[in-house]
Amino acid sequence: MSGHDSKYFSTTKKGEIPELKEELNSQYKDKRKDAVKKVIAAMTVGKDVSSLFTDVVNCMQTENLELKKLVYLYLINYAKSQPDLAILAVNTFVKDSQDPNPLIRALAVRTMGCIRVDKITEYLCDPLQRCLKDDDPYVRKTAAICVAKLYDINAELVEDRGFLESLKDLISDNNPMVVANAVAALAEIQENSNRPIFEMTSHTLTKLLTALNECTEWGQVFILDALSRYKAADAREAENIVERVTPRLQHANCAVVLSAVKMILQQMELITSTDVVRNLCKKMAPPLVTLLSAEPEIQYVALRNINLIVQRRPTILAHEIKVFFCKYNDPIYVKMEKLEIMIKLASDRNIDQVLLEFKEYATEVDVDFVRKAVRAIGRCAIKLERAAERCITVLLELIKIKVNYVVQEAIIVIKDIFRRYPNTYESIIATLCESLDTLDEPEAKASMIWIIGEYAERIDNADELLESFLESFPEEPAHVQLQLLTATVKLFLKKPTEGPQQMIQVVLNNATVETDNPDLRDRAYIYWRLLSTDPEAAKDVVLAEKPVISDDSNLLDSSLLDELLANIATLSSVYHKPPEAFVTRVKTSSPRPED
Amino acid sequence: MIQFVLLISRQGKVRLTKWYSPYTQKERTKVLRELSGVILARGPKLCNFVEWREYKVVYKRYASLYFCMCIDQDDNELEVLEIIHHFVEILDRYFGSVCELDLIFNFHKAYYILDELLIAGELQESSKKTVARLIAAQDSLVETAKEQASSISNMIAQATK
Amino acid sequence: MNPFSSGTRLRDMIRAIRACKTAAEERGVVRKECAAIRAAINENDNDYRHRNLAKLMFIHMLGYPTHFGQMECLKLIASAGFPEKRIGYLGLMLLLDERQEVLMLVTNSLKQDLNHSNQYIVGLALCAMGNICSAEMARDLAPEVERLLQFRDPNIRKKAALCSIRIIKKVPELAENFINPAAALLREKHHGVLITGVQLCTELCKASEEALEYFRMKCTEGLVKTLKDLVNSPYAPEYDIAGITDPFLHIRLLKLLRVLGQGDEDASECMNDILAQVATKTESNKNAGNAILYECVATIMSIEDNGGLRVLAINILGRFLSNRDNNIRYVALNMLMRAITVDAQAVQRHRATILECVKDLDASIRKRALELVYVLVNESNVKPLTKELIDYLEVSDQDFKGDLTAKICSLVKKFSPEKIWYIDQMLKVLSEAGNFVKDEVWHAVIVVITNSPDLHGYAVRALYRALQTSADQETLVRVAVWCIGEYGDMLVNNIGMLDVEDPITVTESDAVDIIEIALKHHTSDLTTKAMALIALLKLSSRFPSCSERIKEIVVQYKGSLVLELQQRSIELNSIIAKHQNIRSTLVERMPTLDLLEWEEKQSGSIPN
Amino acid sequence: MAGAVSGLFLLDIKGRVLIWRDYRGDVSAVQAERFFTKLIEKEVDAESHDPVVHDNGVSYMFLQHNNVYLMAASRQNCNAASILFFLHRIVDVFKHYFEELEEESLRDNFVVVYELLDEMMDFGYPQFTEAKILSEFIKTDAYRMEVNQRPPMAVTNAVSWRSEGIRYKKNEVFLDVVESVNILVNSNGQIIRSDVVGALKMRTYLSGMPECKLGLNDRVLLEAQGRTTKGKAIDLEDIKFHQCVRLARFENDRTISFVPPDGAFDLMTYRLSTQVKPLIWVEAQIERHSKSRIEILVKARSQFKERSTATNVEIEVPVQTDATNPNIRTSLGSATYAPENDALMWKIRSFPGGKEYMLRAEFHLPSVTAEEATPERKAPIRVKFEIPYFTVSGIQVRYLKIIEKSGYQALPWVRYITMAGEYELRLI
Repeated sequence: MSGHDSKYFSTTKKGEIPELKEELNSQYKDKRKDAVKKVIAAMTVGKDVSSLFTDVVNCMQTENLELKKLVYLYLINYAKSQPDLAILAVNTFVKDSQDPNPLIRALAVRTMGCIRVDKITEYLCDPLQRCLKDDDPYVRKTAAICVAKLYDINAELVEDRGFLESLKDLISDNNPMVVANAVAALAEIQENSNRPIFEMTSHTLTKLLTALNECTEWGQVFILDALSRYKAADAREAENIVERVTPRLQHANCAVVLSAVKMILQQMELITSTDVVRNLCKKMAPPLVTLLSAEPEIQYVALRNINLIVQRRPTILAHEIKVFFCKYNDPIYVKMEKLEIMIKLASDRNIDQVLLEFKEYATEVDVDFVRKAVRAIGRCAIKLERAAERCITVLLELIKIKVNYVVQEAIIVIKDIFRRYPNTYESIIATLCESLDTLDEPEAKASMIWIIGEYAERIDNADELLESFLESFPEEPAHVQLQLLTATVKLFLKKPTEGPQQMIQVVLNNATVETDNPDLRDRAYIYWRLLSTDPEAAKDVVLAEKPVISDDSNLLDSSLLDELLANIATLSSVYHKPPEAFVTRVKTSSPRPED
Repeated sequence: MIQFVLLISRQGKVRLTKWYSPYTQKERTKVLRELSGVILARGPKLCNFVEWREYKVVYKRYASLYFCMCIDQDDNELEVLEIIHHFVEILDRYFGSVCELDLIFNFHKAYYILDELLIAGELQESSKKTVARLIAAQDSLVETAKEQASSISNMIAQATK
Repeated sequence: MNPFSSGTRLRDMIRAIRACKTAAEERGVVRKECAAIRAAINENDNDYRHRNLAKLMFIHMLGYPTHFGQMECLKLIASAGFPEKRIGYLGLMLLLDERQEVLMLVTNSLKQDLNHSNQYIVGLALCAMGNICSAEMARDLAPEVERLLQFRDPNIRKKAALCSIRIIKKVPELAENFINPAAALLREKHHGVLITGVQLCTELCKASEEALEYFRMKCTEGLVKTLKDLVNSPYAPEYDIAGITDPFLHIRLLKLLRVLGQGDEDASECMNDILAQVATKTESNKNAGNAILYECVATIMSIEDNGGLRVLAINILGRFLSNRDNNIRYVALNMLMRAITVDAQAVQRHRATILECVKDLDASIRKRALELVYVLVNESNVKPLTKELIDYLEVSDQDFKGDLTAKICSLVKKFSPEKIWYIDQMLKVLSEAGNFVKDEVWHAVIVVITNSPDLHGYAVRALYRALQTSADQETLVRVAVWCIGEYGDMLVNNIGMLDVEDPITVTESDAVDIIEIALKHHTSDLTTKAMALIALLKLSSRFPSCSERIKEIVVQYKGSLVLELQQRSIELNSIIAKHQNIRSTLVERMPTLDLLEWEEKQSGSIPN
Repeated sequence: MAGAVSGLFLLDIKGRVLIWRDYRGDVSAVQAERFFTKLIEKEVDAESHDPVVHDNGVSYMFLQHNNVYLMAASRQNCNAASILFFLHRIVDVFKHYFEELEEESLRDNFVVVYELLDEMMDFGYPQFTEAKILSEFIKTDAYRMEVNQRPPMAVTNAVSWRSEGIRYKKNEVFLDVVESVNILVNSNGQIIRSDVVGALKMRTYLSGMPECKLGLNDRVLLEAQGRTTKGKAIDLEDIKFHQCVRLARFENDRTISFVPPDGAFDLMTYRLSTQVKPLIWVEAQIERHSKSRIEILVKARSQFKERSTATNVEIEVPVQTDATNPNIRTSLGSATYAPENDALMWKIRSFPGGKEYMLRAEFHLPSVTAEEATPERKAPIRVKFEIPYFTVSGIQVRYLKIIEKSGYQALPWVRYITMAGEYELRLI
């Protein structure tokens, strides 16, 4: 069928490349420039125009800045695939790096650093050396970053040629932009090196704090991020640093604010005066709250960070829970994070209002959000003993609406509430049992089964209820099977009558010779052996008293929290994972993944 | 049996859907999203068949448009390619060098043509000429009715002047 | 005048929608338009009803709700004119389907239109019925459709034939009413009627044994002749595709012949010649020809045995398989799958080519080829084929790994010549793609290991080693955790060493370490953690010196929020702390699940 | 802690790459595109995705603007807040250049886009995002001839937002004090959140390098200066300044001093979380007369002093998505059905203080219901309004001094206005 169908709906052109080739070699400047534009346009839409390499490079020697930029762009894209031809461009680069116009000097050194071809890198050293000492700060700030580029391609070369020293010198540059870029470059190089290169001394600290006041917002972020590695000698130095950084909380750029918060939190660990600490907490609250008026994407990052901050310093936002109430038009990802923080900030004082909110959310449209709201109610119950009863009341009200996923979610949390407050709320079991046959999610089923087993002695028809689950034993997912097994053993131990005795036979049979799940079989055989060797011991083992569960399920462990707090504003703080969990160093000079 | 016919543009816009088996609106959206994801991502040299759920989808790209037909496991994939082409040729003749815009603004015409080609998900007619003739006859019935209507309204207008 | 009647033309609405830059903007335009249409509907606006419905169809196609316009279709269908009916029926087919109750209201109109004097209106009604009728409507209107199978105009007859197909599918017991009129259609000359008639007969054969017998007896010869005439017909411009007259009809005839020939020697015999002719004479340089050949091969493979024809068919498939066109290769793989039951040897000859297809760039071809390789494996070739597949596992893309591992596991289990080989292969798979392995697979690995008493030591040591390098593969971790718990004593004492092994030094505390890591590692899921707890219990008995340390670990989970972990922790703690006397009894080696018996149970041969 | 972006992608609404800039060569466009297309295909609504996602070693940070996605990909632990904010800044820069940022304007201007991406970011580090300064040396085609061939001083200056040599015949400054009232009322009628966000919006048309100093009735400042503060001074919480304001100076002595950018900018924002009485209160009653007939009664009451008047009041009352032919009557203003928002829009041009007005609406629902009727989404009532010559906080600009070495006199014009921000009242 091929061949004759291209005529339908078709608009393709043929012979584009030869045409372009011709135009690139035109004697007219304008035509050449247009041609290069067309080449870049083709490159942009993903066409392979690498075969025009020589022709494009030939257009490089030009006074026209725009044309030059386009050719450079082309080079960055294709030099890797045509390393031998790329050498042709070196002369022009070197020449451009000495152009009287700083814009062109900077452009040359910036572009050369982006061309990851070893042969070209060698030629880069001399121009780079010159540019690091250029009169124009625009060139110097570009050269500073270029050292990091070079280090990424060939670290040895950078060390051998003394670029690190030149870069360190730039920390004392009189231009704040240059300082900021030098800091960024050094921080990156340090990250990739095993030996100390960029050590933060009190001397550099002073210089950077000075530059902080004058450089651009992005530069301030580089400097603050680098400074947050600084370990103050004592409380006094820490206080001094904090004093210099606090004004940044007033910056309109939220990244500056978050980096300043990070820095202050770091130093606060050293500060001993409770007054100072209290005062700092008071100062940080308003800017953190204001972050919630930013664009939703920023709010998201802020919320993930606030989640960490309130785990370490709950007082900061203790009185601000209302700002985390969800607005109608908040994107779902913002709502989810707000909910998380509301749970963390819920207290005996505000719980009534918070519960009202959760209840509102539990009738929204988005299923995941609703589920999370229901769980949030349960988690508040676990967290706040005095509010537990009110939380349960709300959960029961929600169960009555009989929305399937709400019921299941409620049962899951109620199981935890039972484990948190034993012998307190079991009277509601009867209500829960009414929803028994609507359960279709494994976690909810497992929870309900556990409840029946655990309270078998209080539920008159516990054996009937469990039996209703037994029929489908072989088809259930493993963790429902495991709960059924344990619950049946409990029932048998508590009511060793005929019914449960038959049931335990069925279950043990199902869980030993009718399954190949090794874990289920282990559990079943151990119970079996236990029951047949020493029934009294069995009671002691299976029905052993449970310690009350704690509510710290969503608190991170302290060393991880330390690490995450040191990473505020970064991806690590967004993922709540240490950097090494998601950063896999890919040496950038290694070949690119195949396109 | 053809379960459904889809026409999707390169941009993922739906240009025609015909369902010969019942799918809820929600399922339809899901099917469209799933399939356009799979099909638009396939390279040009790969085969024209995609295995999907318990069915197969035969698709063919004409410039910016993908014609897709979902068929049973044991249907003849190569024949369905011919059916797609058959449909395209009829469209081409009807519109005179058909383009995507024709199908957008005259989507109902495309459906009329499809209804002369397939019923119940089975092939109805193997002659392009016959399909063209039947469509032309029905188009002219519509034209005649329109003319009559306008002459009547003219008459009324005249009479009530 | 209705204030919302925007009165825009269809064309303008489409333009406005196309001009939208974002989904939100489009939603706005559509909602406004819908509100205007609802207003017009409410006012019973006759003049613009057809236009509004056309708009709704477009809106519906974009995925927005249009339920409020359903009644409008019915009103248009009920009007007298052809233009109204035409758009009404189109709307009906697009906006509704068989599940809507509203559809029942159209039955009467349909009945009238099926009896209309204007054949085009009859055609519209048939088309709508054929596409969306429900079982109830099918029952109500079947007699009308049956009658229309003999309508004077062939274009109505063909529509009625396809409509009958839908009726039979919805209400199979109506099939016998259609047998006679359907048989009559097979004698028609009009291609449209013939092609739809053939399809109706094919469908009837599926629905009713009686129909199958009837057509087999009465029509086989006639159909063979029809096909013969078609194959030998002179050039017919109206039906010509790539030099072949009406390939569609070819294919439908071949399909019906297949149904008739299957399981009946006489009928098969009757069609031998024409099949041979189609198989040898059909041009294979264009898709249309290949489509016919493909169908013809399918028919040859299905009808009663005729050695000569089969050779022809297998040869065609061989040619297909070596074709450069991916479509042709795909259908070849597809057909070889069916051929394997007929002539496994012939398919085996293409093994190398098929194996290459498993690594093809094209996911569709890969999937087909993998299915085929799976059925090609037997005791004699399992080793090289498995090696090929496992090697490929390393480089295959993520989406494919799930299918691939499942198939490898199943093959290895089915055909492994010796258990040690099985264990080695599975370890490779688990280490390479453990995260893609399904539950039954890793369960099976443990079942096999427990069933090989002389390999317990070997397996546990191999797993211990594998864990050092591939600790991120969840199912590998589980299998290792279980084996180390069960056979920990053999791990630390190098018990049951095979000649092929190098001894390793593992202390009791090393063994506990590795379980503790599995228990605490953040990537471990609940199942792995729960299994690690049981493994610790076993080890506390096997390594009494570590008992105290193990108790320390276990006790940490007593307050766990995770139900299963808490329950286990409490039980284990109580056993270790208070019931040491029975501990060793509780965790002595677990009874083996009898491999053969279990497999038979799985395949369902022993009812339980 | 160091971390930079590997590549910046501009993608169309379906997630396909329009233009991208590779900064580090360690993320491929094909891989990024494939991942992203999959991501946005999963959900109908792109807004439901977390704006930061990780896949296979690469983190993707993105936002949507019109029919364009801006996405940054990184393999390192980069500063997510900074990068996302930077993406928003890119939007601002493109808007400054092309009026609107959308697929078409990117395609039409791809050369300039490349140039800008090269200047705004280097090796994945944000560099410079002042649109006004950028446009002095990177121009669109129409202005190519006037290109300034050197980098403006401002690019590396401490004052990076203003170029030297600006001249105006008439030197003027306009200062608008705008306060937005945010309020959230729950379905019990309780006010559960309320705050005021204020902004000082400036437009400067000043020659040379003017030094400005702004004086407010800030209690902290006045008290520090030992002045009496009876009733007039106010407490501002969380003040945020434009980068031109010297923060250290403010920290020291509460002086707001700055060299302003040329043209419009937000000098400062502040927030007040003191509970305010809702300026306009709205209540709604809904009566379902039958399955298909519904009546709504809405009351709106102004709770500010009679001498003030709210203007351009807009009350949005949600209704069902398939409402038909709403029949609406109001005691003041006009109301229309706005199907695009599934709401009734009640507009009152001038709403005096201390008054109450009503709206009554009746509408029908179709007899055939939608196949998979989604649960009724409970949208709140939303209100918009402006009250000129009035601020909730009582903030006052005491002086705005402008000093330039040429010594010209510049006139400051100050206006005050209060408006509704996020003003939501949940329906009962």
